[in-house]
Amino acid sequence: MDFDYSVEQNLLRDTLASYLADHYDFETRRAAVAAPAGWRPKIWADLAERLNLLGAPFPEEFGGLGGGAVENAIVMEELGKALVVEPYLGTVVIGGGLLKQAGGALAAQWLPRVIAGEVVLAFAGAERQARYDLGQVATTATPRNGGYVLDGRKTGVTGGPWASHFLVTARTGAGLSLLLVDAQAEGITRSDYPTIDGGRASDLVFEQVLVPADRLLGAEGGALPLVERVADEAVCALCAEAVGAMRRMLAETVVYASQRKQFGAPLASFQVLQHRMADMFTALEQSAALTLVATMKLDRPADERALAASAAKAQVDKAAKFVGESAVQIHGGMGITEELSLGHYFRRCTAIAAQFGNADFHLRRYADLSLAAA
Amino acid sequence: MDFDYSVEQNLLRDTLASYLADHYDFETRRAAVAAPAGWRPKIWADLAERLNLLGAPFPEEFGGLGGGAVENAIVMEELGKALVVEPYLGTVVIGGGLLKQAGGALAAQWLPRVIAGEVVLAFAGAERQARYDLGQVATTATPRNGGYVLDGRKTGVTGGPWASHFLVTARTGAGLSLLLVDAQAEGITRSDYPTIDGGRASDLVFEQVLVPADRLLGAEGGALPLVERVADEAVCALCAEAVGAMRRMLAETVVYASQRKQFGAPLASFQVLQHRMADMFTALEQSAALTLVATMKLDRPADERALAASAAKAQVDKAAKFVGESAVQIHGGMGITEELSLGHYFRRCTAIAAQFGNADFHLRRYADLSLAAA
Amino acid sequence: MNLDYTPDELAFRDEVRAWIKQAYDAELKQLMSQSKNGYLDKAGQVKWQKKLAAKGWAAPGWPVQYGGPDWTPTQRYIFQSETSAAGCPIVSPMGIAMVAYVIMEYGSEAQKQRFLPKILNTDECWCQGYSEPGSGSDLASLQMSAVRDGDHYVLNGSKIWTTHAQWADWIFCLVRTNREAKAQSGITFLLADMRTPGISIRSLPSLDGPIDGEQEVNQLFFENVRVPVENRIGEEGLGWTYAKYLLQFERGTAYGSLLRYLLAKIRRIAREQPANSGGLLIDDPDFRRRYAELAVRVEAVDAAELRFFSSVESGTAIGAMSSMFKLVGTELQQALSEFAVEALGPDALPFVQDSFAEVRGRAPPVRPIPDHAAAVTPLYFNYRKTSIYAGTNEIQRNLLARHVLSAAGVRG
Amino acid sequence: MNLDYTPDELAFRDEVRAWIKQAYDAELKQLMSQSKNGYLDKAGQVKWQKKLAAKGWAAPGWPVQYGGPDWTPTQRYIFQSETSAAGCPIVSPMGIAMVAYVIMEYGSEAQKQRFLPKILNTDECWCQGYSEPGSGSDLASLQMSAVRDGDHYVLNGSKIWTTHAQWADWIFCLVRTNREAKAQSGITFLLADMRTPGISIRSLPSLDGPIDGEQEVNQLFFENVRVPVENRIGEEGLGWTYAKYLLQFERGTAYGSLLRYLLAKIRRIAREQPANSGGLLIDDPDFRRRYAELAVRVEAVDAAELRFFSSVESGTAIGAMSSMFKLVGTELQQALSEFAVEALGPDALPFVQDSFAEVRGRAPPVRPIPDHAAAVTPLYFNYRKTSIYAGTNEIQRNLLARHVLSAAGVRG
Repeated sequence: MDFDYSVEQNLLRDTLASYLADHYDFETRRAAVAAPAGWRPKIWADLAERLNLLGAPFPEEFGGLGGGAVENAIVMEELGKALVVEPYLGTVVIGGGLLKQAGGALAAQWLPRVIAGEVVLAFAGAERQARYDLGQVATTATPRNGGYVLDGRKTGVTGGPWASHFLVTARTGAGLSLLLVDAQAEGITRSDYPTIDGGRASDLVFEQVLVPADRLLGAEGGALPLVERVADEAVCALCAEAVGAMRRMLAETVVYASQRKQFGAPLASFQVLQHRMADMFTALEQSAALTLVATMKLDRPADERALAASAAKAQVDKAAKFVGESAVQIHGGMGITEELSLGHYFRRCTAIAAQFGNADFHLRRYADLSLAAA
Repeated sequence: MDFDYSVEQNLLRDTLASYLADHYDFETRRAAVAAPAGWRPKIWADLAERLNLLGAPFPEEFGGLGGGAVENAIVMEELGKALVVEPYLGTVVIGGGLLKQAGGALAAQWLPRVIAGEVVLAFAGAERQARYDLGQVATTATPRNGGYVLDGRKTGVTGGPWASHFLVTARTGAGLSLLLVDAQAEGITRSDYPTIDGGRASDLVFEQVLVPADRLLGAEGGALPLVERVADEAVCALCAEAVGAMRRMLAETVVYASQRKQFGAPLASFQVLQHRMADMFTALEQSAALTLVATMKLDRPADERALAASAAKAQVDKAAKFVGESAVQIHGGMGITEELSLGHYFRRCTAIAAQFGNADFHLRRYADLSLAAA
Repeated sequence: MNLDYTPDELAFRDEVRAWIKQAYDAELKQLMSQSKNGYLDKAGQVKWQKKLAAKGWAAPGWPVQYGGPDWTPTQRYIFQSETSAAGCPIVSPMGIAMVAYVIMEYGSEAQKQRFLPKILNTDECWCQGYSEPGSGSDLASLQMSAVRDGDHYVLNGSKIWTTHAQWADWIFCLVRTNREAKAQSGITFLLADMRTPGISIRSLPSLDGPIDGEQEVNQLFFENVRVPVENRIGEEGLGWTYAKYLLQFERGTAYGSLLRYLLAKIRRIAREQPANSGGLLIDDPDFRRRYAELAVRVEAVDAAELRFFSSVESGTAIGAMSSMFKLVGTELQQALSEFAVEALGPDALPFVQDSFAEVRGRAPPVRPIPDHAAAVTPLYFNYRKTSIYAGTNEIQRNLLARHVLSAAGVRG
Repeated sequence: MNLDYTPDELAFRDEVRAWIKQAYDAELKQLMSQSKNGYLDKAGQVKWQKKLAAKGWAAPGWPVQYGGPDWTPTQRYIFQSETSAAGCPIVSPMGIAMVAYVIMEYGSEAQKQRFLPKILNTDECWCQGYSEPGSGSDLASLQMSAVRDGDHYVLNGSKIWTTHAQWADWIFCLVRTNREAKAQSGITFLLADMRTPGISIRSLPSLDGPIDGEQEVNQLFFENVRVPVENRIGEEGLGWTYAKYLLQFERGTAYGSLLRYLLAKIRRIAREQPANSGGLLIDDPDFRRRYAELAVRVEAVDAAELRFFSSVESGTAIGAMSSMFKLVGTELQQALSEFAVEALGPDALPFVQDSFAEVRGRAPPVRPIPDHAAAVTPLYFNYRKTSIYAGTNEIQRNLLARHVLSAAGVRG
């Protein structure tokens, strides 16, 4: 049992942190997010080319750095600290994660492109009637001419406007299947909209969209285990991102409380605020540890993996809400304005809480897994 | 709309409070509760004869004072303040309440005896397999020779060792029925035990117990509405008792915190303890108000009555837990000993929380009633 | 002791209901359904408040001599319950529920005649100049200077968190007229015309992200702003007394009915949102449990307010109990808005910048969420303010604790 | 970074499991099932601890030179997880996990040889004399006097909250040897034989209601109690330093595994208790939801402890983080015991005074509750102590806040 980062892992974190400190200051980010495009492809190119970061969790045979889930967590935590909107989660964690699981020719062909930053992937798994259940899919993929015809609707496709390709779940006769679909393919209608965290998302309508047979990930009808696993990977990555955001919110609160005076004394001298900051610290420490544990359990058998991921998401969502709300409260009016980064961390954490299952979803899943086994 | 007590109501409260101040000091109570009998029949006789208190909620035609549920709440709050164990709840609120609802010859005959303190009643409604659902009854009452033969088991009969008569729910062919049964009747086996609040309770086994036909309350098979209503009356009475206990716990905490010094300053000067006491006050004030509202709604249609009673019980249980736990915490080690009355209030509130449905039970009932109506 | 309405009260309730049905029209309703904070835009706000004024119901808390409706506490409770239950807009408090009471109590006869009728009829809108960049909860440390120059005061400094300053015709503010005196005693209470040269407004966009011109709060800058001495309330240097009077004033606002309205919003969401396990959210046991927990808290607040306000006459200050209601009311506002966001699930994510665009005749935004989800997450963001404004909840707990400790004859 | 056990660690885990299976016998188990506080009676407690000592596992935190088992942090974690998961009794901390560390660090060679072996083998039981009637959390204000008289100190005063003083052979206590010096610097650390004339014990019955002789806490009175100077730890007047060392000492106790054991108890209750709606409580959605919420909190504590303790060597002090673990650990102990009571429903009400009566061969009490309900409500009462003892949780939050503020380079 070992909770220490390796030399390589520390280097990965430091390199990324230093890049973001130089190129991702809050004001520039704020302007980029407010602009129509909503992201900076230049940053994305840097992450791929200058930092070779997009290969962090992939085997060396594909051009990756040979890491895995822990590397994703390290990257996501740093991205969380800097409020990075560029689509590491969609492209690397989810898209790349699915390709890595599927393996075969598709992985050999596409993972190097992911790592090189040539493609931007977005996961189109959610449907309106299914809430957070990724197994409830009404979209269909009908075999035709050796390929598939895709029909249906997807919602909440994070990073949809930026994607070159979508990873789409669809029902085939054999069950749930997963297809890699060109974003520009004929028959796709995309509605884009901003999200509360400064990001962009899309709703997609597929009407008679032709997908070649070699764009099927894994076996036909065999996508559910792939999707469930990658969802847990996404959950751990989001938890790590939230941990990064919480670290910043706590740090900013401590500094503010130490400097700002009320009634002739620093806020930090008031006992109720001291206790609140102690509780923020506790919430953060536990979240960070549980995120690491869940991350390290991603390779365990499905039930054990799912139990840990759901525990982490439930804990982190609650902690991030507490840390965020407390940080805003201690900042007073300043905490509510858009002018401090604090509010943007708060919004991002609110968004994370609503992605890949909120606390209600994960608590139910945790109960079902743990009390079934009891 | 009017939240003011009448002159008579204020007098009722003051008379009882003054009697208890003179005759129910903590040390004497503690000794009485620790003795084998567990209660003081002399106190009971005083309540009946000296104070004429047992008639508070009954019509004047039976010798009562013409009051109702609000009078019960006034009495119970005072009993709660003094940690009175004598069975006002079982005899007057529940027993008398059922007789009053049933009406007819039984009420005319027995209510005067209740008011005179000649009988002590205990409610035998709960069964082990039913948890808090008073409608789930396995005990049977089989018609025979113009009367009934009672068979079955009851649990958690509060005040069982002191009772002259039990009010027993049992299934007859027609549905749920309610019988007034002599405690000494042949075929009843009673196991007595102390309860965590210093009270006494019994489990009862009925084997071929003969009950005359004129001991049936209301119509055969028609007991469920009576029982449901009296359960809500008991809930409101328990809430009022808990409010009384909370008032004392808060008052004692405020005094202790003002006197006890740590680090050279009174506990009451520490901001976190100030805030905790403010929250105790808030919990108490809201509990008291909601208890009054629920009490005044006891005559409303069943669903409205039940919604208010369940809301009150859920609120009061939570509040009493918070107030009690906070009071103990602020008292430090002293709060844990048996020597202060505080711990006994805490135990009584813990018991109240487990009687006539705990918060889980009432929250479910509240949800079912309020979301059905939605 | 009883909870029943008298026949007169029932008749009044029916009158209120009937009036709302007619006055709270489709346009106002549509605006309200898109509101991120319970307010409409200025035009909508003025329209609604003038309707109330025309009916004589604009100022339930005012004494009858100034145009109050002369209601009993129960009538006020009924009016508030009915308007909240119908989801009517909040009445902007700065005029009717704030400065007006100070003018009534401490203003000159001329000030009463000049200002009160226009407040009552929303002919003039007001904003409040209390907080400053360096003085939030510690209000008495405020620094904006007012120097006497003949029959004017000359104001220099800055005010912040000024709600709807961009709509306001007048501002009431606390200024420092004496730097020698100790903090509280050098403060004066002034009324200033917002068109006076030297006042400028900077909008402060907030978390819920309204577009410019519709932001809720602002920073104000005062540069040599000349305010006639006749616009001073009472005496120079006694501003703190007037402010304190106002701070603990019964603002006629109990929280219960607003909270019940939020519960109704949540029920609507749950009746339309799918559950993870199939079916609708309203049948999901976890949702039901959490709903019950929050609804019971609302019942408790409502009962406490009902009990308290049913015995409070119009136009009286309510002291420490206002701290308790502010605490439980705002904490529940926040908890309910949070629960509403969670009930939305993934529909919490999309963000609509200009929620009134459609009403304004602009192109409606792309909004891939059902109507019941509109403005729910922004409301959650917006409501973070409620535990901060009007004295942070930490301050309210300090005040309430003082009351609890002193009620027992002891002081903390 | 990985969570996997090595083959050696797996073998060790199996060894621990096998040993527990044999050593934690039926008699101990029956006692434990009736325990109101996690301790057995004295005989049972000594029996268990001597078994541990015979195996060489009595003191996982001790350096090997004094008889510690020389485990890695992971081995200690495994040992603790396995004993807690099996529901083994708590090891009484006053000797092994408290005074022993002070003796090791500051005691004389003679003291080490005299005391440590008997502590290790539970040949002598210890109690702790810190708190006094006027000095709880504010320990430095303690007043018990120790006046030097030749080669003795003469002690007068009173100690309170003394756990299991009635079982103890020795007490370690803080006494005031100098009233002139400021609070902390007049304190001395003494070891006293409990049979010394002048020491008397008064039992303090507590909420969970144990019978006399088995109460958990006591008050001690010292009347001219003569303690040889050779029983002083270190130097006169430096007692506060030694006490502080001990206070923040890594006591080898993470909370995670105890909390997991409490969760298992709750699952057992829920598998046997009926639900209101029919069926069993374990299938009740409200129970399941609340279980999940608490279990996730346990997972979080456990993860944080695992991460932290996996890098802490034996015999080192852990500073401010111990405050965090004490906070979350005790708050969860309390929350779980409360949840257990609620899970019992009406079975929470019956009260059993002498829970060990049956074991003692006395008439078993009438107990109309199933085995799974035994001692559950008393445990809830008993656990109220956990947020009070060893520095109240308010004090722990003060300490943790200081750490959080100073870690950022600033002070509150």
